[in-house]
Amino acid sequence: MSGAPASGEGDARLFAIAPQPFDIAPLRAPLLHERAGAFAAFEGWVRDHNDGRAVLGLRYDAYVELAEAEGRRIVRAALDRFGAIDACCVHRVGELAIGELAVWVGVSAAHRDAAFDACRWIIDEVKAHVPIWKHERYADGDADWLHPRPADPTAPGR
Amino acid sequence: MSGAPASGEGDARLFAIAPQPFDIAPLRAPLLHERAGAFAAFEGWVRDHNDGRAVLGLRYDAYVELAEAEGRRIVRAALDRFGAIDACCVHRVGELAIGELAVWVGVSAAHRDAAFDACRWIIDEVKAHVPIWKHERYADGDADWLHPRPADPTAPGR
Amino acid sequence: MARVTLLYFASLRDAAGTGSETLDTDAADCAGLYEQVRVRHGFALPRERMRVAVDGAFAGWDAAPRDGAEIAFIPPVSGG
Amino acid sequence: MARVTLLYFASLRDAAGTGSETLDTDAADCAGLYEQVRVRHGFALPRERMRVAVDGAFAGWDAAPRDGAEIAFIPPVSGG
Repeated sequence: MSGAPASGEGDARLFAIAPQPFDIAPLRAPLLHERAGAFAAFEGWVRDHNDGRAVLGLRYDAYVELAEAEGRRIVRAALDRFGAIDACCVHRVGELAIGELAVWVGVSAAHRDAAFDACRWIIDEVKAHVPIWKHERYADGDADWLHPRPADPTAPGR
Repeated sequence: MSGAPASGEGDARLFAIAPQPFDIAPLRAPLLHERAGAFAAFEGWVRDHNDGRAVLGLRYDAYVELAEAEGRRIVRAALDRFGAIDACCVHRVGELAIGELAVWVGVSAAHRDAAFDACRWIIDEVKAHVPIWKHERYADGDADWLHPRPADPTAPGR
Repeated sequence: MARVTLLYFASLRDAAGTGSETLDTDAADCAGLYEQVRVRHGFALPRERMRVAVDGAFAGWDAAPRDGAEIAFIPPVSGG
Repeated sequence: MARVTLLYFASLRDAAGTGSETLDTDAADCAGLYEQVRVRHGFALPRERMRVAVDGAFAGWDAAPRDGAEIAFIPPVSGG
């Protein structure tokens, strides 16, 4: 039931691709350090609509090897950049139904500024750079891979 | 084990004072609406230090009636202001040990901008306006109520 | 004279030695009432750093203490 | 000539009908190699919107296809 990265594997626990639904609790627990006063988390769920179209479900594809390397680079950079204490991000791949968890980010820090800023930065960077692709099936029978243009204001997930 | 506000009580479920440790899962679950694509959460934990002093534990006092009215006003205002879908905030009172959860905020929205912004705004407003007071016990034997000045850069919890 | 119930929290509760007390006051407004109890209990916080609530809602310092009112002096908050 | 393994994801995988293929190429760089397979499989995405990775790390389009290399063409990403 868990695609969670195990603790104590160095950078490996910072980011993981999960081929199956995963539990949040074992990802959050290792981030609760005694010197941490703040924790910020983000969850991306499969919405029932995107850009005005009704969505039935979706599938994520990933270049797993590169995605995990990029994801770990991003989370490590966020810890350094914002002075956060610990962080973890897990992204699902495979078939997802409406309401399923697609991505989770958690960040602990001494204070809330660092926790919020690092959490926001990680999800933005993951969405912008990690080689994962979303395939949406629409209620009108259409289906497509989303390959957004960088400055596209209708890009998914904004 | 739960000081969680029950669902379906109108504004009462938006904010609550919890005299005992509370579980996050039953607070988060009602926020998972099908049209929500994003969820942001904040947790405040009892740190082992504050402003350079080692902290052994703390106690929160609250004017419960006014705190719950103010908290509900803040969460409702955040939903309106940021166009978020749903939100909830629970704040502990009583004796807390290092690592215990002091406050939880969760916000769901269609997109992550609204979820992050509303979550951050709620915790900032709660810290600034809700009548709750922290009493810290320090390792050096001292103990005190925190009554920060508005512009004090060493104010707790920044 | 108005008979009011005062609520004390945090450092005010410690200084007063109680969370509430009922007293008769001739203060014209809540500002004057706070000065009376501040002197009596030795509260360290000046009124400028406080807020006042009447019957469970924030109020202005110029509000008159009504008979039967529940008045709370709110020190600077530190939740979160 | 270099024998390389190409990885395809998302719309490229659909268009190519496979997630990977091994081929011999005389392309001088990854840019030329992408043009070759783009024409052959009818990929809709121009190279300007793509990135390239060699052996599991992002690389420049001017990298030469080495014999035995694993080369992935990365369409615009849409995780999250």
